Amino acid sequence: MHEIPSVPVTITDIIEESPSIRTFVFSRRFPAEPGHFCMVWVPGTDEIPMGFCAQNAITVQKVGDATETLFTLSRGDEIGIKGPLGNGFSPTGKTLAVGGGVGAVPLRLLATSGAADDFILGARTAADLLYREELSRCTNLQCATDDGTYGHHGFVTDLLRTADPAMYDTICVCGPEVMMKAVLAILIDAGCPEKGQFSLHRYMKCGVGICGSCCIDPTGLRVCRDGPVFTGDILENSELGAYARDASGRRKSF
Amino acid sequence: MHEIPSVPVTITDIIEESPSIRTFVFSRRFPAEPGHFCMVWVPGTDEIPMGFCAQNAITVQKVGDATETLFTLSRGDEIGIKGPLGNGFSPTGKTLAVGGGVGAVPLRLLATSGAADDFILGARTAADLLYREELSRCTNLQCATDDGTYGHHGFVTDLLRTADPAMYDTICVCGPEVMMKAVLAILIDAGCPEKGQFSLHRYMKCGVGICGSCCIDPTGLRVCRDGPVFTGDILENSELGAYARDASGRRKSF
Amino acid sequence: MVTLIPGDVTVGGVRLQNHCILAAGVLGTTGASLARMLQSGAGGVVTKSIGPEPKEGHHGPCVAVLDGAVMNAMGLPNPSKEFTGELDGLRGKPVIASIFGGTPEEFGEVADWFAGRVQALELNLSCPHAEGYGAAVGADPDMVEQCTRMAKHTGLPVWVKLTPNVTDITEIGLAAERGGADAIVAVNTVKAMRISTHFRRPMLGNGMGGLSGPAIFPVAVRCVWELYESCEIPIIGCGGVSSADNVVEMMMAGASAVEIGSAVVDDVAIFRQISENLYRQDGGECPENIVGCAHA
Amino acid sequence: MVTLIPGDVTVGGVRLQNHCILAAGVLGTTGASLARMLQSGAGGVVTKSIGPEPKEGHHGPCVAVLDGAVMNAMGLPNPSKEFTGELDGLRGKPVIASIFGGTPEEFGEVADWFAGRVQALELNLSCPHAEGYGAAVGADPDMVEQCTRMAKHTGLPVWVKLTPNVTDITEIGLAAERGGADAIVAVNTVKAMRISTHFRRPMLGNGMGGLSGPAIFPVAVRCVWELYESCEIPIIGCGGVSSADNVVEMMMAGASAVEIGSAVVDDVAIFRQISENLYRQDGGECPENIVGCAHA
Ligand SMILES: Cc1cc2nc3c(=O)[nH]c(=O)nc-3n(C[C@H](O)[C@H](O)[C@H](O)COP(=O)(O)OP(=O)(O)OC[C@H]3O[C@@H](n4cnc5c(N)ncnc54)[C@H](O)[C@@H]3O)c2cc1C
Ligand SMILES: Cc1cc2nc3c(=O)[nH]c(=O)nc-3n(C[C@H](O)[C@H](O)[C@H](O)COP(=O)(O)OP(=O)(O)OC[C@H]3O[C@@H](n4cnc5c(N)ncnc54)[C@H](O)[C@@H]3O)c2cc1C
Ligand SMILES: Cc1cc2nc3c(=O)[nH]c(=O)nc-3n(C[C@H](O)[C@H](O)[C@H](O)COP(=O)(O)O)c2cc1C
Ligand SMILES: Cc1cc2nc3c(=O)[nH]c(=O)nc-3n(C[C@H](O)[C@H](O)[C@H](O)COP(=O)(O)O)c2cc1C
Ligand code: FES
Ligand code: FES
Repeated sequence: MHEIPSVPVTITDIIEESPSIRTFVFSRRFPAEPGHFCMVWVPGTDEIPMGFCAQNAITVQKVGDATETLFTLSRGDEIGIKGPLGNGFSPTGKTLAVGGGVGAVPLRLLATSGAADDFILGARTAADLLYREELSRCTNLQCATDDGTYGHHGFVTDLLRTADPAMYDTICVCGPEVMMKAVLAILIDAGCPEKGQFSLHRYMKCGVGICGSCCIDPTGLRVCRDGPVFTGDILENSELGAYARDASGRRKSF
Repeated sequence: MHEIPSVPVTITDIIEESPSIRTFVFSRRFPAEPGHFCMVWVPGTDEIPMGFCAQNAITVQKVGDATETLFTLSRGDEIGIKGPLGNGFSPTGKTLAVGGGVGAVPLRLLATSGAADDFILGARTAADLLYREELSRCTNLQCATDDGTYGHHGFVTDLLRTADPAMYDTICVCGPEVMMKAVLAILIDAGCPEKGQFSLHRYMKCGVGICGSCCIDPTGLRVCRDGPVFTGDILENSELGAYARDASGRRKSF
Repeated sequence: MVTLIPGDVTVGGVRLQNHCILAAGVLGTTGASLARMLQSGAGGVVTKSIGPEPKEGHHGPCVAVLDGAVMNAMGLPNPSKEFTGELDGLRGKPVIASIFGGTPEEFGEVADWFAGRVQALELNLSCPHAEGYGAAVGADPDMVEQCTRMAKHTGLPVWVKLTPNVTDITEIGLAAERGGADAIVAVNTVKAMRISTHFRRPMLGNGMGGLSGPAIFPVAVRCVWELYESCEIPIIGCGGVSSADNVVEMMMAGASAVEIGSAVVDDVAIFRQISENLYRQDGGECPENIVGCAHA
Repeated sequence: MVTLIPGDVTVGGVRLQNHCILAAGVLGTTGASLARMLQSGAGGVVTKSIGPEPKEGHHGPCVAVLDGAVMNAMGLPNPSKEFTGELDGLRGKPVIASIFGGTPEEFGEVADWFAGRVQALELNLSCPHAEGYGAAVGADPDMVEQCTRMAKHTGLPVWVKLTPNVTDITEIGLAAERGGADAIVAVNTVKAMRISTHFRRPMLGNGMGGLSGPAIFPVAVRCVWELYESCEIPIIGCGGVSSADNVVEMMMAGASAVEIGSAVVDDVAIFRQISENLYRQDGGECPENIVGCAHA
């Protein structure tokens, strides 16, 4: 049993991606591969899971206590990073990335590492389209916004349907649960759920595979350790899109 | 901090060297170099230090509880061996070994490893001359007995004096404390105490350098870890030959 | 190495598939996870500790993985009564419900939810980092006796899990025995703390935590030994077990079975791995001859 | 890493050369060995525990070196009064005599032998494997208070070394404080056992032993933390310290200095090594600002 340290890092840059989303660049690179995440220790507040958007950065959406405290930090402040954790994506062949909202975070590292050929990026509105310019440089990027302020007026699933899943060997997906559920449905229809690699979010208390708070039904697999990335065939008939457990372990429907 | 295990070994052979001295050969070789020792666990009785006379053998003189229990063991019985421990001899150039009584034990491994050119072996009486035949095969052996039943009638020191210490680069010594003290005196007289490498015996409780029961005056060096082998210059004006501490730490004069 | 003849074992009123049980609070939050651990070779599984009210647990960090140890302060997060639903798919399986409360009455209340749903109850009288629960109750022999007695009303076998953080663990073991316990589980985590020198604050959100994993194995073996010398009921050894030889060592100290928690950090397949090394049809010894044999 | 400004420190009435003291019973059997440890960089040294009668100690094996831990059952071997002779060459040096007894009177008797010969006394009220001594006395607050008071009659500063093997260590710390202790040393070894599965008997001759080394560091930090929250007198942290960062961590938990024992197994030059990493004239912080700072 070897130490999994929470490594102190200094925030060297903060990029305002949108009013409620910021990227924190830190002083140290971690050997993170696309889809890996870390547990971010916000001293005095909490430790929460965040995907690596780069080997030295995370992108955070403000949603509650810990993320709010993160938003009060400035350059020079310090946080603890425990990671890289999880299994990550394992793309092979022609690869499509499908990201929605902050789900774009782990896919960015996939794209910048050169593993994603095409990218479908969705958000509520134009201002929330994460990393748009950067992604357009390293992938063939298509966008969708719910309100039509940029790209396709509608959902990423509309674009996916026209893209024809059969063309791809791997489809890496991360985004809101309903979106991922819809993408999975498309892949099942197309007869290739196993091509889909879905990065899941579940309530994580330990991040290292011991506590059991992130386990999904019906397999009992741990999102933090056996995941966060699972192929679509494993997620068929799973809790995906139906419910998730909260901090106490109670089921909450989506 | 890594485990220093007491490895169970099976006794495969017992050689009666004399009525009160037996060699126990065991089922496993240890990477012992000349002068290394081990802590021998005699389950239910005690754990005591013994030199390696070979990488898979110890030679034991019956003197008390634990050694008596050892003498009750037969082939197929098991003991625990923790080792190799200690620093061992570090002979260079022309090497003489001087052994008295069971002090011959660690010198045997020196001789069989080819490191000893000449060997002076002493004992009370002919029957107690340990490993005589074997040593005569791999070294130029001279013997001395107190009672004159074999070789020189007198002490090993008599032979050493005629041998001229100046001829040797290294003189490895192990035997009764008074003998070692006398050898040291000869080397000091000859102006080369540093050529002498003396393997000491002190009461050892841990064998790994933590408890302090084997420390010698005035350096405070640990016989079990910094020793058991010390050069003569370090032992000049030491407790060697004067006193040693018992199990409780009280000084006992020789 | 000493190996055992394989086969079912019955300990403390529960028929187990082998001697190694998943410890409470480790991968025991959902029914699916418990089922997975049974499929991956656990001889039985203990649930996350369930209490009278839902709890979210402490703020993070909740777990620190150290060299040769794990430190946690989860804070007993649990969905309370709702958890019984998790067990629907596990009827008849060797599942033990871990429960806790602040009073004997609360223990009784929670115990009742599980009647008919599990093979036994394990009373968590030992969590070292939850105010008013766990060890706060479990260091008091009278309370232990009363809580045990209350849980026994369910008719289920009752296992009492002890804290090592007491002056004399045998006093608590004897209290459990008096209360009618069917087995003792020894031990829960050792009260501990680490501080991040960089951040100048404890590594865990809660400050204090409980130490588990290889570092506490010698402490757990000692507790099992002491209890075996003074109690009559079977003992289930827990704390730092991570190899087949560790299982045998616990048994020689007096354990009839063991629980394993932290070792899943190294490998979730630990139960299968241990079984492969622990059991031999040929050359394996009769487990009954091993239990407590080092006391001879 | 946090570093400290070098310089002498005075803790519990003793002026030390640095913050790291050789722990009792480790390389402390002879005056020469103690002198060697001072020369190799120890800030102060504690002797082997000395009692009212000479003792040979337990049968071997007395020490087992494990992965990340040491387990010992020496059985308090000591030459008794004769030991005072060992200290002749150490007048004026930062030497602390560790003493033990079975009663307050015995503590008083042994304490008297050391008046004028050492800088302070450390009461071993905590050895977990000596019948009738050590923790057998040290788990009882009244006894601890009385023993402390008796030792204080010598006029020497008195440090009281506590056992972690109690339900509430602060109770014992407060008893020492009431008895007039000048400092608390926390902690002695954790009661433990390992069994050789091959030989089917405990690895130590005595059966039970005390665990020390890195494995108990989180337990020791916790004890120091708890004592710092409840006691006024300085605390000397002991248990598993093996690096400069460990020293800082103990200090942040509330220790004014530390004792180091088992780490000498890896390297007898550990004190020099730690000092080299711990102290910086430039960039070092004031030790007083570090002690207890994690409680903020
Ligand atoms: C593998 C993984 C990767 C993630 N990557 C990112 C990312 O790159 N960017 C990003 O903005 N968010 C990411 N999240 C979500 C992020 O962890 C939560 O938004 C964050 O924990 C909220 O913490 P809070 O204290 O601010 O919110 P709270 O007020 O505590 O809770 C708000 C909501 O956040 C979620 N949440 C809270 N704590 C946790 C937790 N410990 N584990 C999981 N979810 C929690 C719950 O849904 C909760 O209802 C990721 C989650 C997971 C599991
Ligand atoms: C480095 C070293 C190497 C040794 N090599 C050999 C060897 O190769 N062959 C051999 O016969 N003897 C050797 N000895 C001596 C041997 O350790 C003792 O004879 C043995 O420990 C006696 O144990 P006992 O229980 O039979 O005797 P006891 O009845 O316990 O005591 C008899 C005497 O043996 C000595 N002794 C006892 N216990 C110890 C101990 N733990 N450490 C050191 N001395 C002890 C004491 O002088 C004691 O007075 C060696 C000693 C040391 C330190
Ligand atoms: C993350 C974690 C959560 C735990 N939760 C509980 C719990 O809810 N109830 C309980 O009785 N013990 C709990 N424990 C203690 C374990 O069941 C076990 O007693 C302890 O970890 C020692 O065993 P191990 O070294 O094999 O992990 C928990 C331990 C860990 C590491
Ligand atoms: C071999 C050995 C002997 C010890 N003897 C004593 C002793 O005589 N008196 C005492 O108070 N503590 C004794 N201890 C305990 C240590 O002083 C210390 O409290 C303990 O080992 C924890 O510190 P460490 O982890 O740095 O070793 C001994 C420890 C060891 C390993
Ligand atoms: S968060 Fe603990 S097991 Fe996944
Ligand atoms: S025998 Fe313990 S230090 Fe040498």
